[in-house]
This record gives sequence, structure tokens and C-alpha cells, in this order.
Amino acid sequence: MSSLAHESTKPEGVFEQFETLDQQQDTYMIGMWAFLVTEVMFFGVLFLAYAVYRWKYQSIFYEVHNELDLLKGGINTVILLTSSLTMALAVRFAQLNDKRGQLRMLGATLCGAFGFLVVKSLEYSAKFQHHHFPGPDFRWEDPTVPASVAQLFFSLYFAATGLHGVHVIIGILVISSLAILVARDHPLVKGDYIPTEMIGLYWHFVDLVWIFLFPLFYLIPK
Amino acid sequence: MWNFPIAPPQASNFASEFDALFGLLTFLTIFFTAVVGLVVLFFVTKFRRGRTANRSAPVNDHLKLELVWTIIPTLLGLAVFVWGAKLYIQMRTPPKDAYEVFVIGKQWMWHVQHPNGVRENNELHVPIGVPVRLTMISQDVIHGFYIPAFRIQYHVVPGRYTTQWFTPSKEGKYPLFCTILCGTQHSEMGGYVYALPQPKFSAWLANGGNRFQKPALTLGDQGKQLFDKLACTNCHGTQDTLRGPSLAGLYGKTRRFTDGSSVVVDESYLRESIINPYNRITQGYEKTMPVYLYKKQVSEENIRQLIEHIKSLGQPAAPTVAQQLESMAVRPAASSANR
Amino acid sequence: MAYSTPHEPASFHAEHVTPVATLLKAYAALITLMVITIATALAPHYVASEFFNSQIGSVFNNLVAMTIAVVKALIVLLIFMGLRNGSKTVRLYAVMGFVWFLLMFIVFADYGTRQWEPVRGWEPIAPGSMPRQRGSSEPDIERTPAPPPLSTIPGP
Amino acid sequence: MNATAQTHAHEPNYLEAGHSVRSWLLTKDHKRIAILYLISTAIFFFVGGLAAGAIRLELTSPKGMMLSSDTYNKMFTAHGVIMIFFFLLVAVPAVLGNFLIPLMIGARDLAFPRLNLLSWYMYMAGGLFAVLALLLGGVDTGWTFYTPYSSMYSNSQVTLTIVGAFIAGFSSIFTAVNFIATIHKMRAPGMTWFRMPLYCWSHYATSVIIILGTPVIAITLLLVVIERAFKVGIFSPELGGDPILFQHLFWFYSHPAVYIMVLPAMGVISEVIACFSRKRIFGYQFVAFSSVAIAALGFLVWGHHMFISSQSMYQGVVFSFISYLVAVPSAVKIFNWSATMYKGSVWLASPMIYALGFIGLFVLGGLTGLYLAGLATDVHLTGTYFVVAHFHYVMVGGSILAFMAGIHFWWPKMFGRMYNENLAKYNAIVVFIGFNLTFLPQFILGYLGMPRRYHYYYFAPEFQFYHILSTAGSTVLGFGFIVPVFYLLHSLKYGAIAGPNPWGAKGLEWEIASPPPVHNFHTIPIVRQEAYAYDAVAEEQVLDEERERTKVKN
Repeated sequence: MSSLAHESTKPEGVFEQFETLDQQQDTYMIGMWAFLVTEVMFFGVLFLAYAVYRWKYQSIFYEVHNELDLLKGGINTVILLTSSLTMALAVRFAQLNDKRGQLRMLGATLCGAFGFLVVKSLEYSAKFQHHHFPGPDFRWEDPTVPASVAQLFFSLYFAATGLHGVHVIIGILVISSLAILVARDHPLVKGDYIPTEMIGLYWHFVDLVWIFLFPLFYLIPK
Repeated sequence: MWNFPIAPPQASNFASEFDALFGLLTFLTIFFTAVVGLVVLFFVTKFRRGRTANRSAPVNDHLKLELVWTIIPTLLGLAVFVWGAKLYIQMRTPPKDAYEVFVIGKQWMWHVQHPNGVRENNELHVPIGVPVRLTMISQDVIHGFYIPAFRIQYHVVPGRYTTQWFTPSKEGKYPLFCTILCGTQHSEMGGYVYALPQPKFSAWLANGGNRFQKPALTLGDQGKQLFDKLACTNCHGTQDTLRGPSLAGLYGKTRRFTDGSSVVVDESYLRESIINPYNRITQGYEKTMPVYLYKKQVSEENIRQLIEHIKSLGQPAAPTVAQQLESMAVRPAASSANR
Repeated sequence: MAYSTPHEPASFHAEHVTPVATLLKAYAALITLMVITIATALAPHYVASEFFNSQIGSVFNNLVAMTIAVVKALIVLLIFMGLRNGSKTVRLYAVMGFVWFLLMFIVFADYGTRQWEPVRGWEPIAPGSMPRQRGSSEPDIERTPAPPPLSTIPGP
Repeated sequence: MNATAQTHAHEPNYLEAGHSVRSWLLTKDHKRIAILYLISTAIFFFVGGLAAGAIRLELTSPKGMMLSSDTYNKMFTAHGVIMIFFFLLVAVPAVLGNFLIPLMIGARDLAFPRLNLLSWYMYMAGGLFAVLALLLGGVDTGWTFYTPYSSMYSNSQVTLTIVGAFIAGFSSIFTAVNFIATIHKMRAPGMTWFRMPLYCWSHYATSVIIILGTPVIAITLLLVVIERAFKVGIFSPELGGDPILFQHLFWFYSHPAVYIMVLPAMGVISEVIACFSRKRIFGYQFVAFSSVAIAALGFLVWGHHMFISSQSMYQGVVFSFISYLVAVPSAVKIFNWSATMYKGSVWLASPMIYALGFIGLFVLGGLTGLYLAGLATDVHLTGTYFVVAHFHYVMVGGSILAFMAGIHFWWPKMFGRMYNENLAKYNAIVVFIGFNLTFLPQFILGYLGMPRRYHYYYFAPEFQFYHILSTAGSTVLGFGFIVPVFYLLHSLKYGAIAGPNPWGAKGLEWEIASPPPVHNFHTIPIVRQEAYAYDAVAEEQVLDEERERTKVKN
């Protein structure tokens, strides 16, 4: 039995359960992707429920969706796509060991995330004002559109965008803590781009969900 | 306590075939369990640790053997699948002229209505030798309508009609259960099914069922009254008008909608258009129909009455219950069972 | 010191730094596609609806919107998320996630075929084929003197 | 590879690495976390078992014994929720999986030790919510939470329970992510995929099922909570929803969940049978791939829970067809295990007796599944005690017996001491008999038409005989589950020192000291052999020589 790797020969930044940095990085990437698979299925249910009811109430969903604010939705799409770009650039700077660029890009991404939330909250508050939030307070004026189905549409809308919003908030938390670690040269992130890459993957996934949510909720064809 | 049967009574057209299939599966189960059990016991005793046995040249892989025990179970499984599917399709395909009984499930009772208006609660009287079709709907949560002696069971779902059918074959009193957990008194949501010979059944029906009250009106006639009371006739006349399409002869026809889709008019569609008229708008019409509030203005029972009435519109007079029974009795019971 | 097992060469690493130009191109493509989706959705009553009936038009427009969304998703996955350079395992997982997501749509086999069940209620009687009298509330059978008391019905 | 890895005997083992509570609750050591799981699942098992006892006692009379219908409904719901979400889904994967996977593949720990500890805390948090729900009045919806009853009508603690199940679900997702990354990337040099013990294969398949399925149930249950909280109609037909959609989503997860519970159990059986037959497992590749086939096909059969739920007839036929196909890989496993014993040297130690019991019960459980996968037979039998008996044969006869086999097999590895082997053997037989006495009558009950979840059955008092048989059996079974607690705990202090490899088993975990040192392997081993390099002939020769020697002495 030959000894392959003693503790002493381990390079810096390798956790004790791993042998090499390569192995550690690969492991983290696989773990992250496995987690993203979970996220796909997580949102998948909402998309499926949406598809079933859209199929069942095609014309009613068309009429109800006119209540959504296309302009705000569009702005949010642009914001998210842009923040995704800055996140990709942040990963690039991390790979190139450019701390300054990385911090700047992370900051830009954070701005995008906050911007998204601001627009979203404006949108939500309008819905609350019009009593379009599902629940006992729900009101639907148009008597030719069944209120229950309108409420169903808004339940799906709030469930999907709300869950997406929760992901954005989690994104803000992890991106800002990453930025703090990077700024402080914490050993976890110094010289190791994998944490940035993992958080980047998460953020791109958030973007990915919105890419589907936007046309499905805001752009229903008649 | 010491009275324990090992099989439920066979009291419907499905029972004997079901039991045959059940018997086959039981045979296969016992056979394979015995084979595996005996083989394992044999190996355990023969190759028990410390016992002399020929252990040379052990086999660790054997492709042919693997294929054999992959393919044989697959084929056996498929054979059972085909038989089960055949019987299932038969169970899901009621004969066209079955005697129709309407069932409402609610927490925690079964409400049954016969076409001539006779009602019963937690009991069901059915004629022997006549195919009976149950049209079921729930008023609240999901229930399951289950008669073990008939080997039939189907869920009773709110918001949608479900059906099942059977031809009772043996006189008797059999338990009836709810099989989907529906709340506190779930286990008490049951009763008995009485399979009666036809003359007895006709007499029972004619005398107003258990309450010995002759019902004033059939389901369809009750529907007609309601149809007038809710002022449906104002818009739905014998001819299509600007305000509303005629409902005469509607049942079974294809209906086109404003969004381009279409549907063959069935009970579920009629039900939907009574309580949610704006879900789908018939081509050429506007959203002008008033909304009748479910459970407040129209109960589940009312909807059924209206549907029965709408079904009869534009049709030659529906046969009376007695005529229906009579015409079915002429046919040999077997032919109705195997359509 | 190759630690990785023989079946999976460690492959994606810092050497795969995506050039800025690629990222910008991807971004431009994403924005363009977004504009196209909104434009098709806002086009007066949909191009296709003009030519076909509204249902086909709606299907067509859905298809366009979803195709564009899928293309956008692919751009994000391949370029931003770096699947292009990902290891086999990572790609396998990415594909698996979306395939299983699609598997859930098997439920439409249920919703789509519910209408096909063979007999849904009485089939309409062809007019004139069965001349019968409109039923009264009185079933015209012989009046039996007394209904069978329930207790006489035999048990199982 | 030889048994000389014991050279570093002075290294502290993982149990000695700290005795404070803090050293346990903040540990990142996968072995300690496994022990934490073992303790907590055992507690949940006995809570769920108490509920089962109350149910069985209640059913001895057609009119009930002492509980109200409401309490009875809450009892079987508690039994189902606790046993499924907090015992079966966790027992084999998190207890044995945590302990064994790094040891079996030659790693120092799981890939993400912190995440692993977080999983345990999430599991405990979920469990606390469930227990809290129980204390605040309980739930009466059944573990299936069928809508609209759970979302609109039930007045019990549905929300709390669902939150508990939701958190526990994420705990198992994190565990699965951990296992997947570990098995992919942390195998020792030379440990190729096809040299891995089958236990790791089945765990890998299980983890894939968990990451694909668990999020589905999580979000579905979340939708139920939303529906309850805001009274919207996502699954409620009165407000435009479709209750059948809930069932689709529920079973999309919950059918594969059966495989989450049973696949790792099958892995345990593969290990135990190979070891105690002293043979390489028969048809290694077939057994390995059958795990993967079960994991993949398992996602395509959920509709067989819904044949009579008003889903389309056509879809029912297709689902039934695929269900028959998924039965095949399980059958292949059974045949391969049986064939493994051929020309082996079979040692009837207590883990092996449990494993043989598993084979017998799992065959019966699997074959009765064919009744329920068949369309026409399902119409009569679903929703009755036949289903109850069937899944208890698979879950208790399958998973729990395999769990017992695994615990007995690896107990000396976990704690370094042997339990009372004779007592364990007799106990295995008692469990087997008690189990059959409990659940065999339930097949007949189901055929007679006794619906499940029934408190009273006075409409058909002829069921009573079988219920009494079943209750009598459950007493024996309960006894069989309590006795091991005593002799296993007793062994911790008074058991004989086991040594690194008391069973003469092969595999990396048996080459290190028992209990294993903190970092498992002082040097990472290099694997040069296939798994299960047993040699029955050599084993018998050694035995023969020993016998000769004792003869000479006498």
C-alpha cells in the first residue's frame, strides 16, 4: 500500500477531505450542478401548473394577463440580463485574479439585483392597491371574467414571481457576502475562483427562470 | 368474530372474471415466492458454512441465465397486463342504454337519485341483470365509491362527473364504502347496496323507494321547472336567437368557441357552462349570460336536474323508467355485460 | 499527481476563460431576442392569426415565444454558465434536469385524452328512431300492493 | 490490500475524538453525523411505532376501542408522516449512507462536511415542526395530503406538518447532492465505477432520484399551504383548480420516493449476502444497472396510483404497462442474490438471517405489487388493506429489515463491539414471524374489501377475525423491534471487542480499525481488486483445518 498524498504535500486552500485542488474544484462544480437540477425541478412544478391552467383557461388567462405591467416586466428583463452579463464578467475577472474588476462587477450585479427588486415591488404594490393579490381581499371588477380563474392566474403569478423574488434575495445575500470575502482577501476566495463561479451559476439560473417567466406571464397571445 | 370469509361474494358481471385474474396472480405470487424461497433454502442448507459441498469453479456471471430471468418475468407480466387492461377497459366502458343512477358524495354521506326522482341516502337499490351506470360527483372533497361485492370502485371528484357501471348478478345486501379519506367520519360514510330481482325493483321504484312516497317529478321534469324558474327560457329557446344559442339537440353535438377550440357537448361541459358560463364562449355570442352562484343559487342536484332537462330537449320523449327496464330485460343479461 | 479516476478526466479549468467579446455578443443576442419576443407579442393581433383561425394563431405565437425563450436559455446555459466547456458529468446533469422537467409534462397525456373516453353519458338518440312517449311521473307498471320491507332482503 | 492497515493503532477513533456535547453537535465528521442520525431516526421510529400500536389496538373491534374517529385519523396520519418523511426516507440513506460511503470508496470524508451537518439540523428542524404539529392537535389528512381536503376542509395542523416535511425534504436534497459529488469525485485511486461496492451504486441512484423528485413534492406541498393560507383555488375545483393535478404532482415524487426508501436497502442486502455467502455477487453489472434502471423507470409509473382517480383511461393503460416493466429490474436483483449463494459458504449470522428474511418478504411485497399495477385488479384492491399490506411488505419487510441487517452487519464497525449474536439471531426470526402474522391477514382483508384508513367497520363485522390476527402479530413485531435496542445498547459497554473485521468481509471499510479513526484512512488506499473478492473454497479450507486442529486437541 503506497502512500499517495500526505497532509504535508497538500497545496494551500485544499480542504482536508480532498487530495488536490483539481479534485476539490471539480467536486464543487458537480455539487452545484446537482443542486441546480433540483432548482429546475422546483420551478418546473410551477411551470407545469401554469401550463395546465393556461391550457384549460386559455382565453381567460389572456384577458387577465392584460392587468400585468408589460413595461415593468420588460425593464426587469433587461436588468436581469445585464446583471447576468456582469456576473459572467465577475467570474472572468476572478479567473484572471483581477480583484478590482471582480469587485466592480459584483457590485454591478448587486445593483441589478436591487433594481430588479425595486421594480418588482412597484409592480407588486400596484397589484395590492387594485386588490389583485389572491386572498379574501381579492377583487375582480370585470363581471365577464370569472373572478376565481382570475384569482388562480394571480396565485400562479405571485407564487412563481414570488419564489423567483426569494431567489433574487438569496442571490443578493450570497453575492454581497462573496464581495465582502473578496474585499477582505479571505483565504476561501483568494486565488480560488470556484466560489465566484458557483454563485455565478446560481445567479444565471435566476436569470434563466425569468427568461421563461417573462413571456409566459406578460406576453400571453390571444 | 369466528365468521370469516376468505373471498367477497361475487355479485356482479365483473366478479367472476376479476376473481379469475386475481386467482392467476395469486398462483403466480405463491409459485414465485415458493420457488425463490425453496432455492434460497436449498442453497443455504447445501452450501452452509462448514458443510462439505462441491464449491469449485464458482459462477459469478451467466449472461444466458440473466436473460432468462429477465425475459420470462417480462413476458408473464405482459400477459397479466393485457388481461388486466382488457377487463379495465370493459369496466370503463358503460353500455349505452344502461340504467342511470346519479350519486352525490358529501361529507359524510352518499345521496342517490334514480331517474324517476326516487331518492335514497347511504343506500342503493339496483335491479339484477340490468347494467347500471353511476354518474357521480362530489360536493366537497374527493370520495371513493366502492362496492366490494361488485368489484367496482371509482373516485368521486368535486367539479367533474365520473362514472362507473356494473350489472348486478346476485340478490343480496352488500356493504358500500367510501375509500378516500374525506374527514372525521370517513369510516362511517357507507351503507348497503341492495340487488333486487327486476319485478321487486320495479315495485320498489314505483312505490317511491324507501320512503314509500311517490316522487312528484322525474329528474328531467324537475330540471324543466328549474329551467323556467331561473328564466333560462328567456334566451335559450327552440331556435338560436341573438341573445343565446338554442339548447335543443345540443347534447352530443360539437360546440365551437370564440377562441377557435371546440368540444363535444357532454355532461361535464354542460355543468361547466351552467356555473362558469364565461370559461368558454360559443362562437357568435357575447358574455351575456348571468352567472348563477354555485351552491347558493344552483346546488349540485339542481345542476344535474338541469342537465337531464337539457339532454331531453329536442329529443323524442325519453323512455319511462319502466319502459327502459323492460326493454333491457328483454335482452339476455350476458349480452349487456360483454359489450 | 492525477487523482481523478480514469473514467472522468478533469477537464474544465481556469484555462477556459470566456473572452469578453463572446460574453458581449451573447448579451447582445439576448437583448435582441427579448425585443423580438415583445414585438411579436405586441404585433397587431398576431401575424398568424390574420392568416389562420385564432386558435392556430395562438398556438403559433406560443411556439414563437417559447422557441425564443429556449434559445435564450441555451445562450445563458452554454456561454454564461459555461456548459460549453463543462465536464461530461456536469453536462449530463444539466441535460438530466431539463429532461426530467419535461417528463412532468406527461400529465398532459391525461388532460389531453380525457375527452376521448368512449361513452360519456347517453349517446344522443337519433330523432325518430325510437318513437316513445314522453314519460310522465307515473311509472306505468302494475301497482304492487306493498313495497318489499327492507328486512326481507337477504344478506350476503 | 491486506489487513495490516492497523498499524496506526494509537490514532484516536472517531468516538474518542471529543466527549463534549459540543463536539458532537458541531461535528463535521460524517461518522458522527451518522450516529446523530441513528439516534434521531430511532426516536422517530418509536414515536411512529406507538401510533401504529394505537391503530392496531383500535381495530380489534368493529366499533373501535377507545379513540374518537378524529384521534384515530390523526394517529394514522402521524404514523404515515413520521415513518415516511422522518424515518424511512432518512434511515438507510442518512444513517448507513453517511457512515459508509466515504469508508467504502476510500475517502476521508464526504465532499461537503458542513453541508452534511446542516442537513442533519434541517432534518431535526423539520422533525420538530412535525412533532409540534402533533402536540398542537395533529393532522388528519393522511400522509398523502389529498386536496381539496387538506387545502380547504381540514381543520388540523396541515400547514405546520407540511413545513416540517418541506424542510426535511431539503435536508435530504442536500444529503443527496453531497453523496453525488462524493461518489463522482472522491473515489480512491483504482476505485473505478465497476469496482465500487453495489451499496454505493444503489446510493448513487437514490441520490439522483432525490434531487429530481424531492423538489417536486416540496413545491407542491407549498402550493397546498398557499391555497390554505389565501383560500385560492390552485387545486380546489370550486375556484377553478384541478384536484387531480395535485395527485399527479404528489405521485410524481411519491412513487420514486418508494425507491428512495428501498434502493439503499437493496444495496445493504447486496453487501450482506455477498459477505455471508463468501462469494462475489452474482451478475454484478446486472445488479448495478438494475438500480439505475429502477431510478429512471421509477419516474414513469406514477399514474398507477391513480387508475381510478378519474385520470384518463388511456394514460392509465400506458402507466400500467410501464409499471410491469419496472418490476423486472427488481426481480433481476432477487434472482441474482439467490444465485450468489450457489457454491458459496453460507454463514447464517444475524445480518444474513435478516437479509434472507428481506428476500422472502420483498418477493411477496413485489409480486403483490403486480395486482396493483394491473388495471382491473387495481380497481377492486386500491384503497383497501391490500395496498396497506403490499407497501408494508415492501417498506417494513424490505427497507426496515434491510436496515436491521445493515445495523447488525456494521455495528461492530461503528462501535467496535459485538452484540449478543444468539439473541440477535432469534430476534430476527421473531421479527420475521411477527411481521407475517401482522400483514398476511391484511391481504385477505383487502381482498374482502376492507378500506384503508377506516376507524369503524361495523358495516362488515366479518373483518374482525383478520384484524385480531393482525393486532396479535403486531405485538410480536413490536417486541421484535424493542429487544434489539436493549442488546445493542448493552453491547456498547459490555460487548466483546470486535476487531477491524469480525465477519471476514471484504471492502475498504473493513481494512481500517473499528471504530474507524477520525480521518478514516491514514493513507488513501489504492484499489487493485474487484469488489467482493471472496473465496468460498479457501474459506472452507481454513474452517476444515481449524476443525482438524480442534479434533487433534480433543
